[in-house]
Amino acid sequence: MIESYIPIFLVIGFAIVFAFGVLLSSTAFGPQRPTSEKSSTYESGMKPVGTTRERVSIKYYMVAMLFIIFDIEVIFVYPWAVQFKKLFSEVGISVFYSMLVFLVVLELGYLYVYKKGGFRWD
Amino acid sequence: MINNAQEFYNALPILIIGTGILISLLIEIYAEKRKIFQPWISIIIFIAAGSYALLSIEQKSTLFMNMLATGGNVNVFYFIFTFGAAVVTLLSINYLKKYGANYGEFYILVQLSVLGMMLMAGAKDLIVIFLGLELMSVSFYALAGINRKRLKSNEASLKYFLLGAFTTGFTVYGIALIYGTVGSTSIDLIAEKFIELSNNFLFITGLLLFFIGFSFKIAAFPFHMWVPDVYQGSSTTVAGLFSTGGKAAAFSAILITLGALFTAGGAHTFTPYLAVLAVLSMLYGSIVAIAQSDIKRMLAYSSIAHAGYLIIGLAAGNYQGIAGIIFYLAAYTFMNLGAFGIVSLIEGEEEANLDIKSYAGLAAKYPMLAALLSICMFALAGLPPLAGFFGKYYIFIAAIKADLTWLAIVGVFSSAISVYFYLRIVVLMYFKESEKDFVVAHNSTGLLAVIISVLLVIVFGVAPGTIINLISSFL
Amino acid sequence: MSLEIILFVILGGVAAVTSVIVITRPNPIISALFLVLNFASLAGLYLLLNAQFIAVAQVIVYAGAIMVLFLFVIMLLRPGNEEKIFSRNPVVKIIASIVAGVVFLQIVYMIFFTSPSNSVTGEVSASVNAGTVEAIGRELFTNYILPFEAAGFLLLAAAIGALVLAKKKFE
Amino acid sequence: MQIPIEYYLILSAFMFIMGIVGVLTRRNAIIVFMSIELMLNSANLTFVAFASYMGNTIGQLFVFFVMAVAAAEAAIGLAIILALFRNKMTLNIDEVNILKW
Repeated sequence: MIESYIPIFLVIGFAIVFAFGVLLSSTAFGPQRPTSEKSSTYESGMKPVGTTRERVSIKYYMVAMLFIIFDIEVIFVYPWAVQFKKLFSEVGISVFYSMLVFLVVLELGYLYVYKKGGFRWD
Repeated sequence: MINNAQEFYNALPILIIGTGILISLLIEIYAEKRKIFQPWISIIIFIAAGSYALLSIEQKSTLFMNMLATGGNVNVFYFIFTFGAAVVTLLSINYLKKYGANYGEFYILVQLSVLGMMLMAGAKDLIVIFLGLELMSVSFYALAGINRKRLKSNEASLKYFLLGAFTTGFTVYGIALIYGTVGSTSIDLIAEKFIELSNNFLFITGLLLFFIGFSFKIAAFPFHMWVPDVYQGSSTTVAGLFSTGGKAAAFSAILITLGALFTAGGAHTFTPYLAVLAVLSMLYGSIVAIAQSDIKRMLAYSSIAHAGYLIIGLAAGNYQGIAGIIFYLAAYTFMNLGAFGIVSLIEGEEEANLDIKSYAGLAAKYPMLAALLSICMFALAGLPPLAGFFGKYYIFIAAIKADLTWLAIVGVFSSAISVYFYLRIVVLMYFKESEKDFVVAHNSTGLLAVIISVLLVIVFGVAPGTIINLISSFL
Repeated sequence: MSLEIILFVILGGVAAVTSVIVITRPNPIISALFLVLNFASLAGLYLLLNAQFIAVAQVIVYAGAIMVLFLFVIMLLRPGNEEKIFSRNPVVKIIASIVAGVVFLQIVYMIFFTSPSNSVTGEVSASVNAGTVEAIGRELFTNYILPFEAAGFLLLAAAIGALVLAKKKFE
Repeated sequence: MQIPIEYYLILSAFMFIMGIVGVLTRRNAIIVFMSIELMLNSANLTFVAFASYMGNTIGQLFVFFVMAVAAAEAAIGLAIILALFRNKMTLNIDEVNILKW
């Protein structure tokens, strides 16, 4: 069973090797003549000020938080879509209605968030 | 899903609330005068669902592929949740303006939490209990912090959330172990295999972890630390909902699982554990409540003590105990809501007048409020002939029948302690001079809500026999 | 040593080590990064257990969820806000770790004592079919419709609650 | 299946206890929250292990719902932390103490 995943593991392994390999090879083979100017932090030519651990105001936090919720919604739709034809012939229209109710509930939530300006940039 | 008309009628209470949430959401999105509409619509929805639940109380059935039970005591719980929430909504109409958080979402979140409670009360599968519990908790976290500008409210919701999510972890892990040993999450199947598995450590650990998760929600002793802070920090009406609806829902879920185990003959497996929990909750709650100066904190500690009395019924492990718990929960819901209601009426802007001293001399200024609060306090203290007395009476009788007389005696002792701090307020109101001068704003809806709950307390006190017979007939 | 055992040792080891790192690093950013690794190794373990769809869902959901957590850490962390664990009240915390160790040993003992592998019948072919999208979809839309709809309402409650609590300008 | 289920259970018990220790010892609200996520995920691992050793789909479905719950809690929890941070500018739960704890 697990053998059937070998291609996936190969891809993951290749990705890791490639990512690290490129980085490492550039440090290994590239010419390195560091000066104090070069190794300082690059801030568009200005003198670097302050620490790197600064609070950053992220304006889209509302969207990010709501994304978690609607991400889950999609995960629920996926098995439904895969099985819909088969279940429709066996169980009937109720398969459709149950997903309809779920989507109506969540899309009303989406509409609510939209109307209240949850996606606005402020 | 739903196959015929009868099943549809049986599912109506839960369907009404579900549809009601969507209607309220549409109103919140589109209606111009939503601030006026919103609470009344949700009150109508609650009363419709609750009344229908009472009317169809004889229709026992299981729905949704054996996921949800209806009829019998499930509908009694539906009545408790919906009418309790209706009272809370009625109280909140004017209170929220004073409190500075008059959002329409408040009412939607209350409805969502009631939906969660109803799922817990009717569940036939651990997954439904779990999702109902989470639906209720998530709404509660939001309700606790609804006054976003006030630091106290933020703090209450953070504490509630962190501890609540922590115990959710225990519940889920417990369910995982139960599932692993039984092979299913259906409560009927778990009860079937209970005898066979009662020597299996993993199974017992799973059940214990599951109950630890619920001990948190019912505010039993070692898991109580959040209670006073959350009640004090969140709005008074919402605190009333936490202490009544939340507690009743958690108990309903415990009764479902334990009740299933009773039929399988496992009634006394947890008696020692439950007895210790009951004694600690009762004594701790009653004794610490004496030292409180803030009335909401006092009510919070008294709510811990009440959780202790209710656990006695569980420890008794017989059907009288279960019937007693359901009766007590119904009575406790309305007497506690009455008390929280009066507190919310007297509370001024910026959370003034929450000190117990503010109640001194209240009877001279506002005889009506003083009389109503006294009735609630007498009922909470368990003085006859009010509902609280009969609730305790039935539970203690059940304990004596189960050879747990010592537990009943500790219970009586603890109620004697609690009489002190309940009656202290009555004495303050009637026999002390007023120290502070304040005006209680006129609030007709709030007063109406308090009167309704006090009337219900009196009704439960007048006719306890018929109600307990009704409840017992469904067991 | 089959492939399965090697993978279990690697993935399980990563999961165990990263869970320790998550709770001991003073800097929340490092904790968040190791949490990602922890969840990724769990996804690998789910694959080993023939739960293909759950593994994919784990990656999709937690990639998003952790990304958001990470965002919040960056947004809310004050410079110099890194706490030192075990510095405040070290004795209490050492006792806490000892208690945790004892509880863990107890659970290990309990697990071996009850030996659940005797009671569960390891039918590999059944478990391969149980973890597919088809099997999950079938079960979800025939027997588990009520929990499914309840999950919809749960997510609705979370959306409303998040908006009410966190939106900057709200009336 | 060559690996006995016990090893999966022990791994998940270890993660669960690490989660508990994290909640009890850490003071940063976000790290406490991460520890809670660890606990939920260890329960998920238990579910999946039992489900696949029994050839049973229900456990995997439960994991699905636990993920939904974790997402809902993440959204609401982060919103609460953010609301608190706006008023108080701290993530340390020991500094959050106007109410007696």
